[in-house]
Amino acid sequence: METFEPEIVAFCCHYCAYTAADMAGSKRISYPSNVKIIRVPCTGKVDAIHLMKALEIGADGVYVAGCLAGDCHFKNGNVRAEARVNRVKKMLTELGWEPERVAMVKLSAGMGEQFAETARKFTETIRKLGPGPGKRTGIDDRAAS
Amino acid sequence: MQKNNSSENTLSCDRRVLVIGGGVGGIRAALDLAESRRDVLLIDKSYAIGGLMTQLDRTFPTNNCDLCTVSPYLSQGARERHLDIKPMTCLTRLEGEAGAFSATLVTEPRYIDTEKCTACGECAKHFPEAVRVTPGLDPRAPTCMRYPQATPFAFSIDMDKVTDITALKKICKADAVLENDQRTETVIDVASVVLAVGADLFDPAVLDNYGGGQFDNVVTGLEYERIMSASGPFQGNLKRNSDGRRPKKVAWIQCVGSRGINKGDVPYCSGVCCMYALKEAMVTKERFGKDIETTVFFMDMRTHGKDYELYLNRARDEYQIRMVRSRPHSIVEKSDTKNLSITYALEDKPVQETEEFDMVVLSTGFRVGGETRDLAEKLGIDLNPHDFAATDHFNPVLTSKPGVYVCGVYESPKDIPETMVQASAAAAMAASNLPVVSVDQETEDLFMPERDITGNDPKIGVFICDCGFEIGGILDVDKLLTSVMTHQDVAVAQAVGYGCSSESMAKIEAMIVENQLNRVVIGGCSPRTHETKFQDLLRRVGLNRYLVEIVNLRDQNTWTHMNEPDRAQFKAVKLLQAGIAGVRKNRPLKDHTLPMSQNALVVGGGVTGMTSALKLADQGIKTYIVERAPALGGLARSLRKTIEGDHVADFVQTLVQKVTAHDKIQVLTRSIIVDHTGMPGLFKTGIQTGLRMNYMQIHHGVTVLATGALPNRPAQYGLGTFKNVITQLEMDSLLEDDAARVRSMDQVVMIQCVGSREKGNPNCSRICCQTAVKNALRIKKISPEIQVFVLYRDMRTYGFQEDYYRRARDLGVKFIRFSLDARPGVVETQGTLSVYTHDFILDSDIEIAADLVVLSTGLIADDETTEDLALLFHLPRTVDHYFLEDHVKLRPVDMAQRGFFLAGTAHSPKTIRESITQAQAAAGRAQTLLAKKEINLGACVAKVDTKKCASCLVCVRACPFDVPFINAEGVSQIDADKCHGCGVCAGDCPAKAIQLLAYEDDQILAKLDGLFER
Amino acid sequence: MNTQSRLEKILASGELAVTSECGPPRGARPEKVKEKSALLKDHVDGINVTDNQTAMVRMSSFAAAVIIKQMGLDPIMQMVARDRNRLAMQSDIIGAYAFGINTMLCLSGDHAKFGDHPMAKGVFDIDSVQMINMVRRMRDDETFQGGAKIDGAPKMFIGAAANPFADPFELRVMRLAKKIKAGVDFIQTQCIFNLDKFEEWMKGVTDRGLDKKVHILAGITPMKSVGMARYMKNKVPGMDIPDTVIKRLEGVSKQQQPEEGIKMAVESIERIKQIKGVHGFHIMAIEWEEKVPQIVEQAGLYPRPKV
Amino acid sequence: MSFQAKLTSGEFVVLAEMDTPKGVDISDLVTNVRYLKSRVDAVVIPDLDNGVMHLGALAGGAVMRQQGMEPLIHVCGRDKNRMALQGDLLAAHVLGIHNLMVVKAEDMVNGDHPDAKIVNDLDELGILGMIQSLTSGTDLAGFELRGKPQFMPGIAVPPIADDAQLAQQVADARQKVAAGAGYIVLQPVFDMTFYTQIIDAFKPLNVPVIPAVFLLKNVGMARYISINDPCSRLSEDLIRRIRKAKDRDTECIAIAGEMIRKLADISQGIKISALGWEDRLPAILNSAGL
Amino acid sequence: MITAEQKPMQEIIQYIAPYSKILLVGCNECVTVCAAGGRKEVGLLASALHLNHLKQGKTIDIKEITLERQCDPEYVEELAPYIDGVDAVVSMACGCGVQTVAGRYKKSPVFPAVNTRFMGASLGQGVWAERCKGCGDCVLGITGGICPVARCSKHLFNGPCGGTSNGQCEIGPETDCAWRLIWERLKELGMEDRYEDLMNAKDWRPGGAAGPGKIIREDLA
Repeated sequence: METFEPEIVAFCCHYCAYTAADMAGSKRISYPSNVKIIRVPCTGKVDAIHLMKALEIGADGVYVAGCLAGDCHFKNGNVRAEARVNRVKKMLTELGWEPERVAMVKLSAGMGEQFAETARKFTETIRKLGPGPGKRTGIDDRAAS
Repeated sequence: MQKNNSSENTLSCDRRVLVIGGGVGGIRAALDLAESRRDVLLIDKSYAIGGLMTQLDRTFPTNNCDLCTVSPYLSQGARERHLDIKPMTCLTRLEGEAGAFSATLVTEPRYIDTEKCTACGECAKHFPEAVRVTPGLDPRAPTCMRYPQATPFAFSIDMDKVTDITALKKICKADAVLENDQRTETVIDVASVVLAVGADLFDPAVLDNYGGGQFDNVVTGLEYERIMSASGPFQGNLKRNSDGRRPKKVAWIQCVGSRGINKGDVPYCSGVCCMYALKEAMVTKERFGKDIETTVFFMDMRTHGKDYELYLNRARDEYQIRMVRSRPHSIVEKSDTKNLSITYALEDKPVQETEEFDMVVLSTGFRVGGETRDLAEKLGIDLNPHDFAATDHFNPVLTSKPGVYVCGVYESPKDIPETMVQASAAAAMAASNLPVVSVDQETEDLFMPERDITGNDPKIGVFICDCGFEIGGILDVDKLLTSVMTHQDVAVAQAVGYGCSSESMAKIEAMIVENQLNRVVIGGCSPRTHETKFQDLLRRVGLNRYLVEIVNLRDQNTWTHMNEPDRAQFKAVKLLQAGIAGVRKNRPLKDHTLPMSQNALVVGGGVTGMTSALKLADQGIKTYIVERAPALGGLARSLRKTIEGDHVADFVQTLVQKVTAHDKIQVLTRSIIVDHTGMPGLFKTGIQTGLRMNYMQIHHGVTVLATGALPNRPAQYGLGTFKNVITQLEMDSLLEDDAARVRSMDQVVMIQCVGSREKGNPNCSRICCQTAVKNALRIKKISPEIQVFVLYRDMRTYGFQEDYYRRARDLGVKFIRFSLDARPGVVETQGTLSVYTHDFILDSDIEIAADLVVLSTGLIADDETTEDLALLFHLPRTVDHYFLEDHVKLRPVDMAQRGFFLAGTAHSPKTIRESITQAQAAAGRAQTLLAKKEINLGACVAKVDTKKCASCLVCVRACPFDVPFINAEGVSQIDADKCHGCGVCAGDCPAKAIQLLAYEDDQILAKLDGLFER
Repeated sequence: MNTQSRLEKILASGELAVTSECGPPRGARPEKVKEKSALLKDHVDGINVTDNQTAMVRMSSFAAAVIIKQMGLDPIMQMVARDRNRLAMQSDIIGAYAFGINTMLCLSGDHAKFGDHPMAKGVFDIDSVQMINMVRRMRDDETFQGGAKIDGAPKMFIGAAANPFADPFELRVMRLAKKIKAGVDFIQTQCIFNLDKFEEWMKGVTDRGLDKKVHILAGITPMKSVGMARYMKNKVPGMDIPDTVIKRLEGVSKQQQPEEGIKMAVESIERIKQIKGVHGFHIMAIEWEEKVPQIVEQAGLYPRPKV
Repeated sequence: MSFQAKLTSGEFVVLAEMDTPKGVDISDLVTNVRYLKSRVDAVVIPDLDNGVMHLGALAGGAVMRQQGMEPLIHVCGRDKNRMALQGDLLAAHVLGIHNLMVVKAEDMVNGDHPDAKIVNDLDELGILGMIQSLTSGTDLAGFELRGKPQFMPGIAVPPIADDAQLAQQVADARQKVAAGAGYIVLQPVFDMTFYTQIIDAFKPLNVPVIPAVFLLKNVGMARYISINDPCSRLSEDLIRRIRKAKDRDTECIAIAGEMIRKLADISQGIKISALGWEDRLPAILNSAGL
Repeated sequence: MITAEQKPMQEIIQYIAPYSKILLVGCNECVTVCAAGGRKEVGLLASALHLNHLKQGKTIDIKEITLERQCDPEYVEELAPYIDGVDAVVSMACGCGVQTVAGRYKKSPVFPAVNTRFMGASLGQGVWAERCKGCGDCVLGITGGICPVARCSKHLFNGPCGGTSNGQCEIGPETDCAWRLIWERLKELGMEDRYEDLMNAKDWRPGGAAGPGKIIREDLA
């Protein structure tokens, strides 16, 4: 079997996690290239539907990375994001998908190392879970139809 | 007189500042002034500004690419309205006095009209010998421009080497060659002068023992930087000069030409070499192979900057860089291999060792050049014994001549953050000779009117920066472009080299106009640092600034996946697809603005806070000082004398009087900050003041944090237990108050690094070595008979402090090194103290009877206070609880949260002198913000589609800032000037009636689509 | 005298009345009803037959009451508002009366949530106060609740429950007043453990002269064990068990706890006898009917007067 | 029931302190007091408290009346002579302000007008005497008043450091009670054991003793008080508790609530100050279960 | 407002199992406000159904529309252009909406995706509580504005049963005893004496006991 390379989307808030990702870069800390970042001003902007759609169209895993608890630039966006991630986890469970495919992580702007570590761990988790919804079958048929 | 590229009309202005020297310091000073709307003329003897930093490869401690870091500043310099740049210009005479100088400037002919030159490079291609391309110090220059982000962005001609002027003129399509260009002399009126001329680097060829300039494989630190640099002679490959092989074993020799007493040596410490050697060694391992052996030969490892000790630990522990405490005697070149053998002696071994290396880097330091000495003479400023500018002891940017200020290395050897601090300080001081500027004089930036693109189909231009090696070295940019071109709506896809250089920017602008593009994708570095730059580019060509999407190909791709180029390539394709899909959905947006509060809040009423407040108040800014103690003065109140011998109390007293008397300063002592709201330019801070904690609120536009640090007092070495174990701070008082008691002593032992550079507080406290030397000298002054022992780990008397260190040794102060695994011990038996330690030179344990043991305990951060304020203000801190500035290298005074500035020991331990400088800098930086009439809130605000709104109140309840409300029409209303742009409401709206502009759902979903497009 | 109820007669005579109760079996075994009732036979003036107590399905109170009646004893038929609408209630009432059942108790009923049919719909067409009023009108006005005349009205002696301990306490006397207003004849209270509070309530009752309008039978439950006490304290809604009760039971060995419980019940009766306005006792020995005679005897309430 | 009636009938009273604005914008004052309606018995309006100039207590009290809230205003002799004081008190009565607290005013040194002239025509005993005189129908010069004002005067006791000071303050207060003070308000103390001792020491004076609680806002403020106001006996443990709390704001309110609950058990009332954060008074009341 | 919550995912999946083209219809009224069936939930459910089908290795075609109100035929008419192209309709409206859609488009099977729970009021973000049973004969005027029908577990009209502890209902500590609330409110209003008025047995006809209710306003109809 050909080795499975998961595709992972990370929604990162501008103030903390995205900066942490840049920090990982400037420190040349490597992490799996599977992780691709979409920048948002605050994780409070990330809607449950964004996570679901990402899975639907081909992501094998999605995570939301915001500021540390209590440190959100916008007071509590990270808390709301976490609640939405939990809702998506519940929906996935109901649908028979692994809830581990979505996650919430919290980082401060200075945590380049931890950003990389999170990316590594999450990628490993998804690698073990195997291909996600969008990868199973059908996606090409749908595109064609 | 030949008129060419100077703008004569602005030269007549007499309210301006002349900045001499276009290195990072000069640029920073000039930009600070220009941003606070003072007219500035920046002159540089070279044909492009940038100075030394542009030639470095990476900077410590972040190991960022230097050019990338500095280039935004260079090109910003070219954009500023209040700033003129005159390259190839020197000052020949300065007359008059502060506020009304008359400066005579001479500009050498460039023979190129900078307005016309497009820097196409045709001239350099055809007449390489006649077109100036040499970068000065380094013969192994890049082949085209000195560096690709040169400012001004134009070539220059060496007319002596031109053989056929007609042919040269013909080759220039822009008709920019000025055959008859002449040396011009201009006399201008200036109010003040900022000297930012820097210093030269020592040329090791004058030394006969290291083979500098003689052996192929012995290079200076700067040459090594050039070799590693992507824009260097080997395109970023590490090679030996002799045979082009990659070295396997590289050595660095520290203090070459510095801290010496031999021929050609200078006695002072250059302050930066330890860090740059560590950096070069780390980057070598990181980029060219972990198997390369790196060895640093040093005397004292001087990593005294903020968090630099952690860098040292990383170099040693993570990168396995070998450190040998020894100053090698000589280097011998092997004639066959051109390898180098180094002979050195170890501290504890009597016999010398010899070891062979492939390459040796000489860490050479700063020297004042002859030209600079001439300039000083013309300016009429005094020099110190080392030919650097002599400066005020409490105010290092003041030269002996009023109205002339100095910053950077020319003041004393220093690294970039300190240069940046001084530059801002010098700018702030220089501005004090100018009339106060009122915000009402502000006029709008002039950009061309925006093109209406409604109804137009997307026409996307994709531009990819190779950023030298950083991106292009890992990705196949051509392949990327081919893949990009297959996407719908992409009209242009181009590689643009260093995208942020003015050359490339001009190219992009031209292509946008030529192809009538209405959307732009830039593949380059992080939007966090470069988005504004490219947004401005769009504005220049009449496009709304929200029509650009920055794809982070560097920080989040090539830098992190450098070992997997194939996968980085794949990821780059995906990221670009996402960018293209996203930009297609971008719409023109309007920015929102609010009026700016013109007050300043200074937290902390120590020397730093008072200095900042005075500078601000002098500029007409209403300034509040909030201090928790009953009186102003801070930690300086417990200091008696500086190393220079000045009385601190007098200085503090004068400062307090000035502050108290100033009618623009409101002092709030016994005051505690308890709440904080608002945004940069419109802050509101709640304060409890007085013993009974009366509550009041202050409105302010900016905040300066000057909360200071605490004297450390760890219970080590019997401090607090043995009566005669005291701290240096107590010693300072004892020396002033009880000379008789000191005189009665026979032996005094000082112990360094108490509570610093070890577990729990890993950083260096920076001030203790000079304090110990200061107090040792004072003891010796009271009685030369007293034996003084200083037990140290590394003596960090950086810069000119080295003079005092040397004097102490000359006077017989005994410096004995110890290491952490063999700490000294202090015991008391029947009232007498003994200190035990291991002497490395004698290689035996020794005991010293001491009348007094003085501990250098340094400073620690005020954790409780910085934590409290960090929570209130949402500010980041370092792991050891100091405030964390926005950029450790280039923005040491600004905080990540706009509108907050940092100064003094709240930033990191530093001397009074250094704190004062940073205080001035903070005031200067604050003014750049206050100079604006309005705050731009950006366009990223929530917008309600009233047709979809179900008036459910979810947004009203969800908003962390209580902005949405249900209006008279019965639908949700979100006022753009109140919205903070977090998007929480948009994420929660059950009717999907709210969109966060610039991050709309269809933009995010489009990006997802782009990522998974096949 | 309104009815033929033995209980009414006892109360009218001014004697202290004693009632007890019998939970019908969860199955069609009449002998179980008989066994339990036989234990109480000579010691009580009426036997309450619970109606799907604690929202668990049991033999209907109507049927069980008939069995008891057929044994020659005096059942008090309980009826809850939870399971029947007003039609069902009235038909059962006239049915019961037809079998000679002349005493009944009107209750709201425990909520179905904690019973064995938590998914059942609670009817609650009318509440207990309205039920009292309905039964009174059936008896006195000889009309159905809907207004139609009854041919052969059921002459029921009407009882209701009162919980002096539930919140809000200040409403408890008023609620009693309301039931009196609706036409209640006698009241059986919730099990009394907090005697101070009961006294306080009774004071409120007598202050308003309510004791003259209704017969109050104090509820007495013997504790079988400290476990039971704790369970009732923590789990049974509306129950007020002071810590002293638990402490006292804890103070004796496990084997002695039942005896101690009975002792406490007897002591309570003795004390309550002193309270003005109390006309009798309702002894609820939950699944412990065999002990009722002992309590009655020890409390000096035996023998029962003949009426 | 009015504050006065509650006090005299021995019921528990809740006082909230609210500062008037420095300026004439009373919107915050009005908004904040709305949330206190039916939750506190009277709102305490200090007069030029801490030596900081703001809107006078007389007007502040009148605003409270307008909002349907019972006012209690400070009276002190620092800024006014007996003429002004008497005139203001008559005005107070007319404006419906009948509750007074006679206080010893803060030193001006820490205020915002340190150069102002200090009057000190009457001391606290003098003021109490003046109030007695007015309520009995004559002014201090002996002239008869046309209509007698009615007041319920109380006193504020200064901070107490130790047992000796406690004894002294009790003695002082006894004099003031004799001079007509109808209740005693104490300064906040964070050590409940010592506070209990203080409260008990005042109880023999046979007038209601009202301890006070104020809201700590953050670690910085707690630290400041622990260092600079030893009488408040703020412990290191308390500072640590705030520092360790996940949500420091909520913790600070919880601390105030706990103290109020403890004090409510041993005294006849409570005075709560939020020191500028009056919008959090309802949260404090909630936390205290009031 | 009518409150509803989404049905268990598997139930919805069962309904639509036989179909491959679905019209998913939201409603911008009550169910939007209670976050059960607005535009956002429509999107989420659509996505969830896609994910489910991807699990089976199938695809499904879902068209999403959110109507202003599903209980008004005029709005429901907006579905007409799409109805022929789909195999089934899934409605995220309350029962009224589902029936209006089902009544209009008789050829298409219409399935509910939410369970209509009760008429409730919002207690704060994301919390709704039952407040009205629609009994057709409002007694709030005499019960201090607190409904004994909707808020008392036993619909008692004459005061609290004996199961109240600590002011909470016997069904659990998260439910306030309605009669405790009524009593407190009456006290606040100074109407304590009202409590002892006997409330007669209720006439349940207006609230549905007389068969499906209907309101006709002659002046408007």
